[in-house]
Order: sequence, then structure tokens, then C-alpha cells
Amino acid sequence: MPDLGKYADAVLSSYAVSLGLIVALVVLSILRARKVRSALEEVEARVKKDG
Amino acid sequence: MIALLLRDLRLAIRAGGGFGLGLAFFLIVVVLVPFGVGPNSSLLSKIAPGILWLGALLACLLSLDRIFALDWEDGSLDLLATAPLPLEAIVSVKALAHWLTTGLPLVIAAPVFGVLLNLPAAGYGPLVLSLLIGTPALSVIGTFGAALTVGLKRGGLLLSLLVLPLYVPTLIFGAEMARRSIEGLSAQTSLLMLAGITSAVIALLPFASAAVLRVNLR
Amino acid sequence: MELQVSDLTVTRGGIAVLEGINLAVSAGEALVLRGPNGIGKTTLLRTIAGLQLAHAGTVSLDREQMAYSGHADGIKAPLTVAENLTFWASVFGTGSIDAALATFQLGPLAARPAGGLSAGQKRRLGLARMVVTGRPVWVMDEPTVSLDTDAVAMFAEAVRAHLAGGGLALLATHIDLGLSEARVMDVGPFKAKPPKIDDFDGAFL
Amino acid sequence: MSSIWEYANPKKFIATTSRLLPWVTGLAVVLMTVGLVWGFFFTPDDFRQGSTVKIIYIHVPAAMMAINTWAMMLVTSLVWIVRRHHVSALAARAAAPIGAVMTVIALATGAIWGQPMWGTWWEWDPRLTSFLILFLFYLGYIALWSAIEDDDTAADLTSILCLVGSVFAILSRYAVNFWNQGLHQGASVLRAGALVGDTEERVSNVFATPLFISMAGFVMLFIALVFLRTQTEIRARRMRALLARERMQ
Repeated sequence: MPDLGKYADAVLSSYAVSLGLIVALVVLSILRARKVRSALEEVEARVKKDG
Repeated sequence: MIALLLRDLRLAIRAGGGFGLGLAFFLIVVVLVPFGVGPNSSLLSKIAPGILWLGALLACLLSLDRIFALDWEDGSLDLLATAPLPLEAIVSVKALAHWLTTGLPLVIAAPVFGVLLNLPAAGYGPLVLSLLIGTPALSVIGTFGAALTVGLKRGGLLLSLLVLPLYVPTLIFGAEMARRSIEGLSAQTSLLMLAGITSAVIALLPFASAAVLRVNLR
Repeated sequence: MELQVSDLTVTRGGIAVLEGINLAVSAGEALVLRGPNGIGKTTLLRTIAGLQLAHAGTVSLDREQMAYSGHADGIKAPLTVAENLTFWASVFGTGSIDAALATFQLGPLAARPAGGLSAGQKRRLGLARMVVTGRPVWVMDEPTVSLDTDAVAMFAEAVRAHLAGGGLALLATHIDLGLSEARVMDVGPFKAKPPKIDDFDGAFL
Repeated sequence: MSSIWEYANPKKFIATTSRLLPWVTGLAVVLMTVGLVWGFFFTPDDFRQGSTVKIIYIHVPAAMMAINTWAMMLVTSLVWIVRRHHVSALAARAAAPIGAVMTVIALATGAIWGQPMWGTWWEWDPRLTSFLILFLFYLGYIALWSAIEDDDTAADLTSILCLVGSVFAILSRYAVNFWNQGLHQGASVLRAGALVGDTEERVSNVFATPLFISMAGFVMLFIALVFLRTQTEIRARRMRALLARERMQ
């Protein structure tokens, strides 16, 4: 761990906020991708069955 | 085109809401500001141009959704679209009618409201001039926003969200022009930029508004 | 003058509702479209009148030839009957509104604010607008809704006068219009078939 | 044989991006890790800004992506208007939230950096203000997309909004510059040397290499997210189309 001196709070909180936001964006994107993919598969299967 | 303009003006006068509501809203904003920032008259005179510009902008915003919404609901917009008028002309006339019923009264009322805010004597001329040049841009940009949200239920809030960022340059140069004149600085750049924005917007934005309206009417 | 519609496919919300429509209406003739609710009569009329884009097919006449009347009459409540009509007369550049007022017996109501009219009177005002447009092709969607028998007769007379003057009319309704001479066409057989499922192209279906 | 427009076919787009996605994701993870770790642990402090200089490894790439995302949306909107490729419009829709998040990161890190440097969390500095306005544009764009039910109408309207918004965003940038001449480092993004003010280039290179790696990492992250989110939008759109077709029967 490097010595951040008196600005440690500023540096650490910027990294925390930014990485938190990026992770949140990635997680939300992946969750929605999964949800939509499975919902589409379900609809597709139903539609194919009914013709 | 003149018929459409006259009809819109007549509707605004008869149905109320046009002239009256915008002005009353403007007055309320101006009256409320001293309650918020305290009765310090030197502070008020310093922020007066900004408050007046912001009040005018908000009063303008208030009536934007009426530009197309009423005509949309009662089917007039469909009928106008089949009329022998280009949609670009209809959009421009609508913006002009909005300015005449909302912008122009605000320009005329601004000096009166300036008294309430201790606007310095040097500020009256530039303030009125900046509003006179700037408010047409507010109406034209607002018409674009109204055309975007015309088919939507509860489009009012979205309309504000879409239009307010587009108002930033006009607001900056308009208020800046009045402020600089009061401080005795040269306001020429602001004046030129404001006039430039207004004329560019009047010349170009109706095409975008008409395109958007065409999509919404489809 | 003849209105020809060939191989027209119309869509609602991106999905085809009627397809392969062919019809022709010549001057002096009226065609009544029939079909159950929701089949797409309104969509078809709006597409023919140029208010909506056709998915496929052509309409022979330009929208500048047509006057459209839909479910809403475009009446401004604060304006009087005469002012409402005068506005449309000047937009379409035809001038006089006397004939229209006479046809639908609106003369006595001319100075009344349109907001105070009954539903049937408003409808008459909406129909009077068609006369005022001076356009040769009338495209009308459910024109006789909320009209009483007398008013339906007025409407039939107005359409006959329009046809006699060389105009043509395309109407959609499931009520009797009092126009016994008009040709009737059922749009039911043109109901669009669902597209293939696996056609995963740019249009997504 | 094949032109770029073939990828405008949704099926082809999904197939191609699915193959590319693991590679792009891997590259994004590696580059971002290297850039940020290098920047955080192995660079010296600036003699004036102290350790806060480490914030630039996030702040500058995020700010760059905030602007580039809008530029990408502008291009895809134009492609939609001119060539009517649905994937293009959906890619713009997929990218907007990424741009909004990048703008928030740029603003947040800017404010956190400004607190010790300028002595205030928020300064109405032209660059910060412009980013705030850009954020409002993103919000309006996203809100308009979600407010309209018909997909093609929404694509048309948001594309035109993006076009008009771009002009006004540039105009706002100049207006804001004129309005307040600002405290922000007078640095163009690519001239990393300027980030450390008037120190010599020799020093700045120490900061530049990890910064460029981090920037490349952010670009890869953006591409990976756009691929994934556009696929999602395509599937969601196909699902809506199938459901509409079902109602037809």
C-alpha cells in the first residue's frame, strides 16, 4: 500500500466510488441480459409450440 | 398560415391560460425569491437579472405542453397535417403564437418586476433587450420539445427534462448580457451570441420539430 | 379521377393488420368499408389519407387531394361554430362557409361557442368541415356516430352532393349510412396472416 | 463480399459479438487492472497535488468515455436515420446508460479531487459545469427512450434529439466557457504532461503510460458493455415483436 499522505481519503474514496459505479453498471447489465435472454427463450419456445 | 396564427392567439385569449398564467407565474417567482434569499436589497439588485431571466424561462416552460397537446387531443393536428400547409410552417407559426402569448408579455412585464428586485437603473434597457432577443429562442426550442413529447401521456415532466438543457446557452448569454451592462462591462459579445443563437434556432430548428412531429403523427 | 389502392399492407404498432388490399373508387362513387371492430379499418383509412406510412403497396392519389375525418372532430370549444369553420376554410383556401352551414343546418348555431354544442351537433360541425375543404376525395371514419336520423339524412345528402360534383368518398362504418347506392366492401378477408417466426431479420419479425 | 452493413442484421450481430465478447472483456479486465494498479501503487506523488494525482487514472478515462459515448450515439443515430438499421438505434440506446455512469464518475472524482485542491466540493468551473449539462442530456435521452412504447418511433425521436442535443451541447460548452473562465487544469485529455502543470515532460511520462493503459481499458470496457447491452436490447425487441404477433392470432 503506497503512502497516500494527507489526501488518502480523497484518493481512496474516488477509487471506491468509481469502481463501485462501474461494478454496479456491469452487474446490472449482466442481470438484465440474463433475464431478457431467458424470457425470450420462454416466449420463443411457446410460440414455436403453438405454431 | 395567418389563419392558424389568429386562431391560436384567439384561443389563448379566450381560454385564458395563455397571457395570464405565464405572467402570474413570473410574478410569483419574483415575489418568492426575496423570501428565499432575504430582504437584502443590494443582494437582490445583484441577482435581479438572473432571477428575471430564470423567471421568464420557467414561465415559458410552463405553457410549452399546450403548444401541441390540445390540438393532438381533439384531432386538429391530424387535420392540419393533411392541410395544404407544410408542417415546418405549422411548427413555426405555433412557436410564433407561443412567443406572442407568453414571451412578449414577459418582456413587457420584466421592467415592472425589475422594480420589485431593485434592478439597477442601468440594467433595464439591456435586460429588456436581452429578453426581447432571447425569448423567441425559448419558444422555438420549446416547440421542438413539445413536438417530441406530443403523443405521450404525462409528457409534461419529460418535456421539462428535455428542454431545460437546451435552454442553457440562451440563459447564459441572456443573463450575462444584462449583468455585464449593469457592471459597466462590454455586453457586445453576449448580445451577438444571443442574437446568433436566436436566429440560428429560428432558421433551423423548425425542420427538426417538423420531422419529429411527422414521426409522432404516423 | 380515380382512387386506386393496390396491394396495400397497413401496420399498427409495427405489426401488419391488413394486407394485399386492392380497391378502386372512381369519381361520383362512394365505397363503404365494413368489418368487425379492431380489424384495422381506421388504420387503413389513415394510411390511404397519408397520415400513416404504408408498409407495402401504393395509393394512386396524393394526400393533397384528400380530406380526412376521424373519430375526433378537431373542434375548438372556445371558438364559435362559424369561427371553427372559417379557420378550416382559410387553411384550405376555399373561403366561403355558407354552403357547409346550410348543408348541415348549422346556420342558427353559427354564433354559438362550439363548446356548448351537443355531441350530435359537434359531429355535424365536424362533417361540415369536409365540405369546407373543397377536396375531391373524402376519407371518413365512422362519420355518423352520435347523429340522429335527421342528421344521418343530412349527411347522406351532403355525400350525394359531393359525389354529384365529381367527388368520391371512402367511408368506414358498421352503422347504416342511408347511402343505399354505395358499394360495400368487407375488409375481413384481407386480415394479415402472422409472419414466419424464424425470419429474424432487420425488422425483427 | 461482406460489407460492414451485414453486421446490422440482428442475428449476425449477436453471433459475431458473442464470439468477440470474451476477448474484449478479458482485454478490458487486463488493461484496467494493469493501468489502475500501476497508477495507484507504482507512480510517485505529484509535488503540488500530492497523492491526489492518482485520481486522474480514473477521472480522465471516465471523462473521455463520457464524451466518446455521446459521439458514438451520434454516429449510430445518424446511421439509423440514414440507413434504418435497427441494431444501430438499439446500440445507441444500449450505450446511453454507460455514458451517464461515466459522466457521474467524472463528476464525482472531479468533485472529490477539487475538495482538497480548490478547497470546495463543487466549483462552477466550465468543464465541470459542461459535464453536468452533458449528464442532463443523457438523462433526457434515456427518459425519452423509456417513455415511448413504439420502438421505431422511439428510435426516430431519440435520434433527432441526439442530433439536436449534440449541437446544443457544443454550444453550451462555449457558453459556459465564456460565462466563467475557470479553475480547471488547462489540459487537453491527450496531453498528459499538462496534468502536472509546469513540471517538465520527464516527470509527466511517469504518469502518462499508466494513464494511457487505463484509457485503453476503459475503451475496452465500453465496447464489451455495448456488445452485451445491445444484445439484450435486440432480444428484448424480438420478444416484444413475438408477443405482439401472438396477440394478432
